[in-house]
Amino acid sequence: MSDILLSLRHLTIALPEGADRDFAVEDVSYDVARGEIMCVVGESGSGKSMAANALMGLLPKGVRATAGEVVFDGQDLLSLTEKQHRELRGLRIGMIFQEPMTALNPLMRVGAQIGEVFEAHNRLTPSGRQARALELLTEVGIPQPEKAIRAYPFELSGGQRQRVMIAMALALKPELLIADEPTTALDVTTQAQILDLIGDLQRRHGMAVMFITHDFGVVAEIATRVCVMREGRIVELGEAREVLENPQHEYTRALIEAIPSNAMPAARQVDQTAPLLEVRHLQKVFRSRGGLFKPSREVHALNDVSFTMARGETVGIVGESGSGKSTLGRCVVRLERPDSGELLLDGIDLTSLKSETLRRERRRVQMIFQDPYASLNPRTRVGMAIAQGPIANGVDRQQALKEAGDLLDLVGLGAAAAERFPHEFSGGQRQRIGIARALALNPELIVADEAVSALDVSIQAQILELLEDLKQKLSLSLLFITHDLRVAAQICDHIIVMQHGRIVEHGSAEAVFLSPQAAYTRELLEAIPGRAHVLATA
Amino acid sequence: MNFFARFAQNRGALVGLIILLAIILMAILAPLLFPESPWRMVQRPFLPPLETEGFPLGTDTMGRNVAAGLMHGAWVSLLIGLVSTTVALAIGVPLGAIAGYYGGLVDDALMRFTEFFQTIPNFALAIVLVAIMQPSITSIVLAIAIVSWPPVARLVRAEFMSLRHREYVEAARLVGQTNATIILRQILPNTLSPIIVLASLMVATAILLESALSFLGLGDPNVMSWGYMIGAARTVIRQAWWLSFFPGVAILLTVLALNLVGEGLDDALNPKLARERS
Amino acid sequence: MLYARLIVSRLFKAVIVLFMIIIFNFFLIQMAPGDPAAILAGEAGATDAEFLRQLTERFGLDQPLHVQLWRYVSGVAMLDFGFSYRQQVPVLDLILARLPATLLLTGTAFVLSLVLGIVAGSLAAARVKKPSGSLIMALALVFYATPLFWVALMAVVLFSVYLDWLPAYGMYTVGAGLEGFAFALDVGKHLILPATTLALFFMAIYTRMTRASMLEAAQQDFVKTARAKGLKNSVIQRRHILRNALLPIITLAGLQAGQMVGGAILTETVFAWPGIGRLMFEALQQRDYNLLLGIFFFSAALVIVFNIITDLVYRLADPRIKEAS
Amino acid sequence: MKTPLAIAIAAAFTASSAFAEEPKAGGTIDTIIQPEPPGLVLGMIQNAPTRTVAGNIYEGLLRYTTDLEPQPQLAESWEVSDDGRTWTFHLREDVTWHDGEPFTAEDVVFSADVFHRELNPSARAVLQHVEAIEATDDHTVVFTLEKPFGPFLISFEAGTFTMVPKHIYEGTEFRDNEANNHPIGTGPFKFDNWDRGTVIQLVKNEDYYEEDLPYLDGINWHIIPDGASRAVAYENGTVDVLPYGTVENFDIPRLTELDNTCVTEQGHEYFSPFAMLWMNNREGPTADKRFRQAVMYAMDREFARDVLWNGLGQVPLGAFGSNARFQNDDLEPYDHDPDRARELLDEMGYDGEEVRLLPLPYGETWTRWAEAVQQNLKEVGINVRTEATDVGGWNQRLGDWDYDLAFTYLYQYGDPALGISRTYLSSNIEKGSPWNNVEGYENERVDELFDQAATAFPDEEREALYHEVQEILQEDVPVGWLLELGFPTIYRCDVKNLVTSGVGVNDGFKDAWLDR
Repeated sequence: MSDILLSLRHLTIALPEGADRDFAVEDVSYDVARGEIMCVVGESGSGKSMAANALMGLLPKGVRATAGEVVFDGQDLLSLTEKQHRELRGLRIGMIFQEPMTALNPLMRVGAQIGEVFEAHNRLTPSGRQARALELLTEVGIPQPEKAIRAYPFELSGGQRQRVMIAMALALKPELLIADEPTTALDVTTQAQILDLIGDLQRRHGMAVMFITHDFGVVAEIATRVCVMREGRIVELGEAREVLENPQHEYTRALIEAIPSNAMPAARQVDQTAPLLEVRHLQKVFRSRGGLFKPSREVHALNDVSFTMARGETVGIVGESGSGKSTLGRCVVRLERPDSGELLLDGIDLTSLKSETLRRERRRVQMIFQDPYASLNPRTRVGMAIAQGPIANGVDRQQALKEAGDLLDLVGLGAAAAERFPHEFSGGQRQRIGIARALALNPELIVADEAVSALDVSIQAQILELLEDLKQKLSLSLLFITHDLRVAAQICDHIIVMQHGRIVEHGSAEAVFLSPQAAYTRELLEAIPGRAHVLATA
Repeated sequence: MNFFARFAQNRGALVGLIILLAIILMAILAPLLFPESPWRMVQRPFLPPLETEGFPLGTDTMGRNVAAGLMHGAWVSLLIGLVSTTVALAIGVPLGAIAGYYGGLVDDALMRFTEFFQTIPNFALAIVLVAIMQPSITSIVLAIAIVSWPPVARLVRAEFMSLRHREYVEAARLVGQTNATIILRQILPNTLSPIIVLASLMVATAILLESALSFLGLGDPNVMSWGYMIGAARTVIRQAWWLSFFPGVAILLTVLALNLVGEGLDDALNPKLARERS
Repeated sequence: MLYARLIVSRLFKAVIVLFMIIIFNFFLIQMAPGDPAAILAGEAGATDAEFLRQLTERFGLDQPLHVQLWRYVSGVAMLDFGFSYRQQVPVLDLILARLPATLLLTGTAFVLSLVLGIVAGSLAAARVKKPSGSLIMALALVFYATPLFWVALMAVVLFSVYLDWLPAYGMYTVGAGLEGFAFALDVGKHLILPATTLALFFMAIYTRMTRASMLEAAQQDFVKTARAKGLKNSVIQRRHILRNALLPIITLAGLQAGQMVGGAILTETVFAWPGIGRLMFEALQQRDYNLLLGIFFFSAALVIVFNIITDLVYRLADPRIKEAS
Repeated sequence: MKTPLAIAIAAAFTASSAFAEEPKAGGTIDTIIQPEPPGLVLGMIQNAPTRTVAGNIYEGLLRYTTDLEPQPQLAESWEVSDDGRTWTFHLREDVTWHDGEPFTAEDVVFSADVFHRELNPSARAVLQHVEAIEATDDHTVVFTLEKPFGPFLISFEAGTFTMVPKHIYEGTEFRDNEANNHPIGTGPFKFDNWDRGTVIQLVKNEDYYEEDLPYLDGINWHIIPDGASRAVAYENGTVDVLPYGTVENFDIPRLTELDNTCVTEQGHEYFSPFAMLWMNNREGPTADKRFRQAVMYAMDREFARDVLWNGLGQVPLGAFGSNARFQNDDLEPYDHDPDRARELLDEMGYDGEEVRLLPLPYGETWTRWAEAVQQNLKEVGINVRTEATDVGGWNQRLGDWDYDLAFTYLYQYGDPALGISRTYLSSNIEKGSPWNNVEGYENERVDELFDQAATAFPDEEREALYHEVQEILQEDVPVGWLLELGFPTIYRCDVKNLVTSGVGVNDGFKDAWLDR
């Protein structure tokens, strides 16, 4: 640990007035040595990215470091002028961000954007810059780099864009690479590739990496050392292996435990003879509407999808983005209309229902949505949001509001919550409200579309617990859509794996998870970060 | 932070609000301070401002009190601005809402209709409409409304299009709410803030439009509006600068105030942007 | 190829819109009280039934409406816009004679307002929270809030009458017999006041829009990326923020360019600029139906052309659009 | 208010009466035409701007002094038979058209008997009294009337009775004739160029038959749609002459105070524009004579003249203007007397019924005037609502008699039989025109008197008849008599000899010259 590249000493960063707390980061000290990967772990709001932004000089307006120092190779970065700071950025410290979709300028070609790094530091001739850009693109493993260099960002996939970002960050061989949640927005298989790439590059260039993440799986995958943060303070700091295996702090333990493990819930006895939902040969093609002189384009979202689920059963639909899993869920609740095939709920074909009948039958299938911030009308009181369904279905207003209170009790928020507005609740609480709303109509089937994906792991665990609990109490039938096999394994009786609109594997949770048949399922499983560690500790 | 605190953070908006309130006060006090008709010829024509007691802003070409005209005009200008904006909203909001909510062919048809109105230059259409209906308060208000609704429709449509796939809207559909309820209860309330901001700017534009129409001689001859005052004074702008100056300033201030208030509303209703801007 | 297909499809739509506009305006104008024959007769200060009958018959106004409409529409299909009742000259000749003046005026004002507006807007965005930035915005707001015709009047009084720097009206010095460069210079001098007046209002719009758009673009993630590269602030402003901020401005400018023809009515009237805006107002007052319809047709066509140009420019500016719609 | 103008006018008179100087040839005059005329072929089009421009291209048989005395023009001399029915005109022999063809008696017969009978309503009003027109030789024309017609000799002004070339128009569809775009006359100036929306240019007719005339090389008629810009054009020296109606009245005092600026009210005697208030005699409160009288008492016409018209013009006594022949001076005037107006309204039991007032859509002064009248009427308790219209709407509403009160002004054309009787004759009640007996006044005795007076011979007999008719009209008030308008022409004092006839600049540039 003699070769310290970066050293944070008692760093305190103040938030602007009116924020929910005074300091983003308070009295934080840690070192990053050359050649190591330091993982800074925390949930949203922990202040884990703030130190990185401070050392890059990229703090948002109104946020500033008020105490402590950030020493990089002997220099206190906080005391640098903007010009000095600028000369450091890109040259000695590179950075990649979470959202590859928005982190690249949509109007510039990839090559030009990489070239800019050299331009900013007056390196190379314009043609030399392009040649280097091509080399870099090759190094980060972009297919057809000659084409990619002339491409615009929108022409690349998310993983490819993240590779471009990495190429850009590495262009001048910086000593420190800051990676701010670089894989969070990616599919699990892509995530695995990017993690591999970063690890690989780090080893080859021998640079230090400060890797910011919320996912202990990722930590297990790549970290040399780890720093766990909570509400702006460090709760635990140490060698990665040590922390993972023997977490000292309660919070760290909670985080590690919150990662769904391989422990399978006991398979329940389900009466398979009376199927609640029967899906037969479902087809759905999305067409971009062509004009008079415009060709239309087609995407096969659902391709001959058939399965059945029994009453009281929980079925998981797992797949990466573009697999058609969400379309399937939306077809089941009839937010989309399938092109052909049948959806029999208790023998009634949902696909054939017309508007007015459909409106009346809707209560039988309800949905829990992904984004707790978008799924509640910001201008409707929580109680009303829950009662709206029953009211629309003819229940007396007073009665409906009273029942809404009961439901809020049931999901653990208390009846008093009914009078408040959604913005007064946290993400996890809102998801509880969403669940209460779905329950208000006593549906026969609930579709949960990525219901926990947007939540921090600890919250995720609580919501999964709630769902489990409700399943028992109310003997719910649940269609659980997720991209995360681990989550599915935890809560589902059966799992359906989808790829490109088709079902590639269908079986009991245990079977799919422990002895996958399809190659794609295996690929998915292997891509889960920290799997090796989980398996080891299991 | 509450709404007003956020609004008041934008100092310009506060100034705008104060000016606007002053103008509204002028409009309210006009009949009390100047109970006589502003059309009454009460003094020698062309009295310059501040020279004769009781005529702080002088008299016009026919010896009418400019101060009285200005105060009575405040009422008319504000009224024209408000009513025409209301009418424009009454046309634009439902059209935009229906187009944005239903999409598809309905949207296509309504948007073609909207585009059609946007293809005829605004001001030209307003002139033709007033000329056809012959100038009166009603025709002017209608003409202004008819040329100013398309942006409303477009805005509301865009908002509806982005909101109709929001999860809470889909949730409302799932629980069986009717389309009408969803449009009115779920989506519309969430589009109000941009509509309010736009409306405040439309009032300003309407006042400008009315003055331009009056300038071309297409004002209502029975009401004293600022536009009329400038239009009537333009021929004597060389002899009596104050005749077009004061109403010109009044329009400027009102439009300015409305814009400032609009910005303030925008800030207050979209707190995220406000922090960047102020 | 893609552009060709786009243009063809847009032109096809344009024809339909223009057709609708003809019909709409045809009936709209019919609703106006009075007819061209009565007005012409009225101007003569004396009339009798015979005179009115002659004119009405000559103008074809004695025919039923649907016959008149059919005649007009089939004429337009052959690019025959009929005769101006009042001026006794083919409408097309009148419009084509006036169109260049309007295009020169609005074109100059458009370019002027766009360039100055974007420059002022970017300056204001870069100097947000500084006095200079606030000053630009305050000026823009004042220009925006001032009635166009009022500025025009004041400008004439100041620059033509008191200072005598610039001609107050008209498009060229009548009777000077200038040619070539001298003539262009003369027209240029005449253009300054009306173009500036017309540009001020639109400039204010672009300034405000540019600033808002740039502040919004500055929030985007890629700006952070650019800063992380170590790029200079000025380069970021220009290459990353401004370029992205221009996209909504292109759309707005496309809409405004068409509307400027309408806005030019006031400017053309005050400055005696021989453009079609003024011609339109006169035609309306004279109930010169054919001429008015012709002008509406052309100004709508202009709007459509501008919209198509906007679309093409947008496509050039934003590579993403090529793929989608 | 009135003084500076009065001095200026006085100065103008002395200037024009003292032109002992030798005229200089050369120079082009810049002036203004407002609005842009629809065309330049007089006879086909008779509106004011056409008359003003084309009056310098075309000519009539006669010309009239500012006292409306007939002068030779294309006709060298003329005589009338003792019974007043046969008029013989002897034409000049050295006249050619602008295209070089000679002007002959055939042209006169064609113009009068064919061209004007077909196209020209104001000429038709005279021609209805004409039985036959014959060319007795190349340079002699004889008009035979059915009965003597008092105003016959005053009808030959160029604007009303233009001579048009037979060789160009005969046998063609007149209105479609190509030559309409390039008018051919006999006048001192030839058409050169019309840049629509900008300028109409005339050039000197080098072959003009009157020796040394014209002095000017040409005339540029600028077209500037905005009144304020027109004033600026004069101020910054671009134009030298502002014909009447080209600048707003409010600008006149300021402009006349400029250096080297003269103004004259002369040159409109032939037209003598007379502002009137139509009052609908058919229905509503205005159908009551007492109401109409009350309106006359309620209006402050002196105020309107002094404030709105800068003291120019004259408040008329009654139906006959001061320039009109046969005016009766003994009538009782309607002075501004609001109390008398209220009394009359009480007497008739006016109940506050709304009265609609249509202003004349011809510019700011008229709008202001309507506002003043509205205020005058409100002050005596008449409930007036102004309804703004544009020219088209105004024409239509008057033509349909859809109004209660409406502003207008009419030309007097030098003789009551031409310009005055048309407003009061019941035979002249016809929908569709805003220029006939729009008020709907019907009085048999008035009809009779006007008819007799038109054809009575000699003038003494006409005078008696006209005096009687004025007394009846004064009592009945079929229309409101507002003001005999003074239309000033403003010009640089170094433009000499500008107004020499009763139609002013309409044919005035013939004699004008520049002292530069």
